Amino acid sequence: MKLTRDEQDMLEGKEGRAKQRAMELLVQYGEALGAERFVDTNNVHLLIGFYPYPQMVTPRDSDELISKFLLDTDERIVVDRVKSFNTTHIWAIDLERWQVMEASESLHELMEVIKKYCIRTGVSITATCTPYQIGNVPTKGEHCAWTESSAVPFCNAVLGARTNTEAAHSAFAIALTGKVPLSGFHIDENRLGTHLIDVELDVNDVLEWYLLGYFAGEVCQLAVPVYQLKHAITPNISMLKALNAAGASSGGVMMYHIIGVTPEAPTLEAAFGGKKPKEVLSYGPAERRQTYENLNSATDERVDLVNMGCPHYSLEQLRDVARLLEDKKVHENVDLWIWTAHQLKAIADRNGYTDIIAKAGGHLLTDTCPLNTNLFPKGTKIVATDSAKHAHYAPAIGGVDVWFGTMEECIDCAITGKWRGELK
Amino acid sequence: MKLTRDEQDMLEGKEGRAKQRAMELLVQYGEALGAERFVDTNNVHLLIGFYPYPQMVTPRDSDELISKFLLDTDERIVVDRVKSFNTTHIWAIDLERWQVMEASESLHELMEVIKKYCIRTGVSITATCTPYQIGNVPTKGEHCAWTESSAVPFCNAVLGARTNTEAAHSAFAIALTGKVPLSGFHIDENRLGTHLIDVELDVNDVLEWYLLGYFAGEVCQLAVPVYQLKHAITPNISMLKALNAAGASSGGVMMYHIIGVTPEAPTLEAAFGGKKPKEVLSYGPAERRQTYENLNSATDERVDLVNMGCPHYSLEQLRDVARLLEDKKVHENVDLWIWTAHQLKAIADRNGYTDIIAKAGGHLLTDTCPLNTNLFPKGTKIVATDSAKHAHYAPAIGGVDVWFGTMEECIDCAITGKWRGELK
Amino acid sequence: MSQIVLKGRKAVGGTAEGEALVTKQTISTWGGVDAVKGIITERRHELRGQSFAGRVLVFPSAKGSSGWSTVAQVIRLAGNAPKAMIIGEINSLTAIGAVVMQVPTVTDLDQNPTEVIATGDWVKVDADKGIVEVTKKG
Amino acid sequence: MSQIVLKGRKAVGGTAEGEALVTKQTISTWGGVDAVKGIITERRHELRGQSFAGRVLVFPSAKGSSGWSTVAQVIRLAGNAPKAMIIGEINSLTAIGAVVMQVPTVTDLDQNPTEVIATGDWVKVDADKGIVEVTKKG
Repeated sequence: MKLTRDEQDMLEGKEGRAKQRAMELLVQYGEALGAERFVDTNNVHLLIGFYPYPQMVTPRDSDELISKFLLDTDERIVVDRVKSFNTTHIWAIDLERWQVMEASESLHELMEVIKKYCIRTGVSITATCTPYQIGNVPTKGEHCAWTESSAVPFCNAVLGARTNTEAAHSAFAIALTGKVPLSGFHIDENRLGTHLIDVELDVNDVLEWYLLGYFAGEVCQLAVPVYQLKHAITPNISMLKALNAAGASSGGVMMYHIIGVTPEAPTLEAAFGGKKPKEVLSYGPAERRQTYENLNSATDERVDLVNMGCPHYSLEQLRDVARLLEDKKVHENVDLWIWTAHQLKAIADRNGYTDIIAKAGGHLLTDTCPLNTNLFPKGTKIVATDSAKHAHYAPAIGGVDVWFGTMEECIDCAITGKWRGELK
Repeated sequence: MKLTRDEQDMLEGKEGRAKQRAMELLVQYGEALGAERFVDTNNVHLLIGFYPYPQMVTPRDSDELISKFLLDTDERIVVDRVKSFNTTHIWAIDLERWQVMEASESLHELMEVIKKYCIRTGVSITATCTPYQIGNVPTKGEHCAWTESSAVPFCNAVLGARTNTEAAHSAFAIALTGKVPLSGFHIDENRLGTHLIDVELDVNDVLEWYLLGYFAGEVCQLAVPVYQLKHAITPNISMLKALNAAGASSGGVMMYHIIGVTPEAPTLEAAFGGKKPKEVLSYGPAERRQTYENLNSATDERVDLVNMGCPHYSLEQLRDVARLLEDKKVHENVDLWIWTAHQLKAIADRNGYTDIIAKAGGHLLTDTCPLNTNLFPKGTKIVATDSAKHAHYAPAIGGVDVWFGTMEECIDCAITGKWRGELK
Repeated sequence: MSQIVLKGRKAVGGTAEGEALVTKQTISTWGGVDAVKGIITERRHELRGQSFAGRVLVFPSAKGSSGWSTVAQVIRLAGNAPKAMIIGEINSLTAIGAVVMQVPTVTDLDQNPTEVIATGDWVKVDADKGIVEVTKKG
Repeated sequence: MSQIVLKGRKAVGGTAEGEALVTKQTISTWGGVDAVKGIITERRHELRGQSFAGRVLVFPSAKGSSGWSTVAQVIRLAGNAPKAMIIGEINSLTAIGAVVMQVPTVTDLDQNPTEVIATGDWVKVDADKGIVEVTKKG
């Protein structure tokens, strides 16, 4: 890679060992990517509080811990301050209600250690998979370095900013140095559409956008789908969150276009950069039905856990779910977990949503991911969810079977203890 | 206006008196605008908790109160549920720290009455001038109805969504019915640029974007400026917040384009829709200097109040201001008020920013507007701020003189008690 | 005494007449007007310190804050409303502001009202017909 | 026993050889792999239940979660790393994942590796030179 003066200085250790180690990793990373140079960024979404195999995480000295797990070295490197503005992706537990999750005291202690580290080094403890819902809204064209596969397409496709899916190690090194390899979706030509998807159906609610995204991810994998909607609609943030999460689960859709909606696709020509689509696919009733079947892995209608808010629920979804739960009681055999960001819970608290959920017997949880390894309630075998992302991952992560449906069906299930959802 | 069946039904009272009264107001409003029809919206930013003349607000029955002040009638109308997804703009006081502001007990009681009303009717108590920082991020092309003049250009220009500057009355009626008159920036042709501004200078920080926006507002008033940057930069959310707030203070800039940055302006041709600019203006050193002078109304360097976070500080600004205050003490003659959204304060709390500010002797305040009538600390004569919006309004609202400068200069002033800012 | 007739369209209906108060500058009611005193307070505004109560307010449009109609309503409740408003180019703020101020308002005139009308002229507004009759002062 | 030579480029340097484990499906390590057991766990994945430890993993690329390198590192620490990786089209997740897995990795090959190589083939990877030698099974 061709380095600028300041990059060379960091690599040579002139700005301290932490930046040097970060640059070493970034040069290796950039070379693996085939990148020729770096570009500056001041917007990083970090993954620093999440350890899916806590049994592997022994050190309790935070500098040693972060050196080992994020700077990938046994050397103890002390970080002064991270350079870039940043937010943080989910942590390992709800930082306040970890006992509801039956998380261990030692995992909680680990989180406290990392919290102190973050405060010292200038890392924002935002703890959400939806940074764009809590104040990190990049500008079109802004070079970012975001973790979280469902947030990345929001950054790229919805806002027109630019990021690859960064991982824990790359994001931390980028935040330390303010440098990201110029590759992938930072480059104009890689952002152009590759596959045209003719959407024959009316996609007018969150479930429909989940199904469309899950279909597209499966058929497009790492490509850039272009959605042509037969029935024009401008999806809102809740719907786009669904599309993004689904496409990044069945596939790795990190960039897409919706003709007439997303900022780089005023027309079909613009979306494809004047080129022809590599493939033209149709999304109709058969594809929709098959996608729904793919997402539903359960057969037993008695549900143990209803898990909602994956990715973290929006303000609108919090309002809607609270309305559905008003004056209702969750069935005694069912746990109801609803997830959002700590910051959005602050609104839910004021608006009485948190009280309504608690009164009904559910839990409003924050900071971590409902897909967190080994943190389902003990004995959970059947899960119901309104998230295609959750339905995709939960079987592999928790060894459970999953029902997927609408928010209304999930709340009905939470109340009755039985799954009665169906594709309408 | 031409009404659809459902609109006609509402106007005839078939969906209750509240929606009927809202439609009455909206039809009058639409006719005043010269609109021909309505368009649907599910995204409203309401102004419901703000009463700049609380002495005029007598009723304490919330239905009577809202009927009088938002539905503009002496009839007592009971609202069941508002229809649209919504957030709320600032309220009259910090809902928790109102005593710091020396607000009256009766104003606090008024807020409690309205809070209960909001919870009952489905109004989100978000209480911020920056809805886009707390989860209300509209999609390009989405029809919205937002109050708050600094938020409107974020919706229009930055995100490419569509809104006029709604006021308290119109926004409430729109939220009740889900209908907004199709006029102004909801219509393609009104979004095109009118004035070209050649920006000769490097605009690379918040202060520079404030100055540029204040200049543009003054010369363009209600027009649609198109910024052509000689030195390319992608401004981030903090910078755009500054541009938007300034342009909506000296003028009424509700839509603009930055060529190569904002979503409707990939090129100069696109920004102007192929037409010629009505005017071409240059922004150089002389314009910058004059704008700075216009914003600075103070001569006495002894400052009583340093007021920051207008509009509500971003996450990045909260981090930066906390860094500047670390281990510092605010001067005994100075009050330091820093404003943000309740939800972002939740992050500031976790990250230790709130503690740092408190330890230094400052206050981190939320929910209301630092420009709130009559709520400066008693005896305040000279105010320092890093906000051009604040510098614009504070003299008329509080009868004070204002220094305007950078965040660093404001914190220096808070610590030393003296204004030492200058245009560099 | 010369007379001029302007033709525009109704924004809010009704008729009224009175002495004109004219500005070529946009107005922000919130943060630019003291509603209870009924005067303009914006620091660098050409009408700073002047009262619009009981006069016919002629101005190009609204700028600034979305508090426009909130303050407009208080202006009315405090008894400080103008007799009528003539607005060069109506926008969302002035439109709902005029509705809640409940005064006859015209806009979209065939001549620029802030150029044709001067402060002190006598103005008759028939908003229903969209007609403004101006009797020049002196 | 037929031999095939593929030419690509180094992603992460080093040399290694071993038996191939090939999939035409993308892999998500987080939520699709048990790092401690070293097996693929994704519900509808064609390699579900199979172990990549000590083999040469041949796959088109990463999909899914940004937890890729987090899990990749645990795979290494748990002693379950593959001997080498051959990646059809490297992306951000597989690039940093290969760096922290610390195994020889090649990409951008002149033939599609998931078509040319079959599970059970013996594969020699010289990542520094970007060369892959495949000895077909049987």
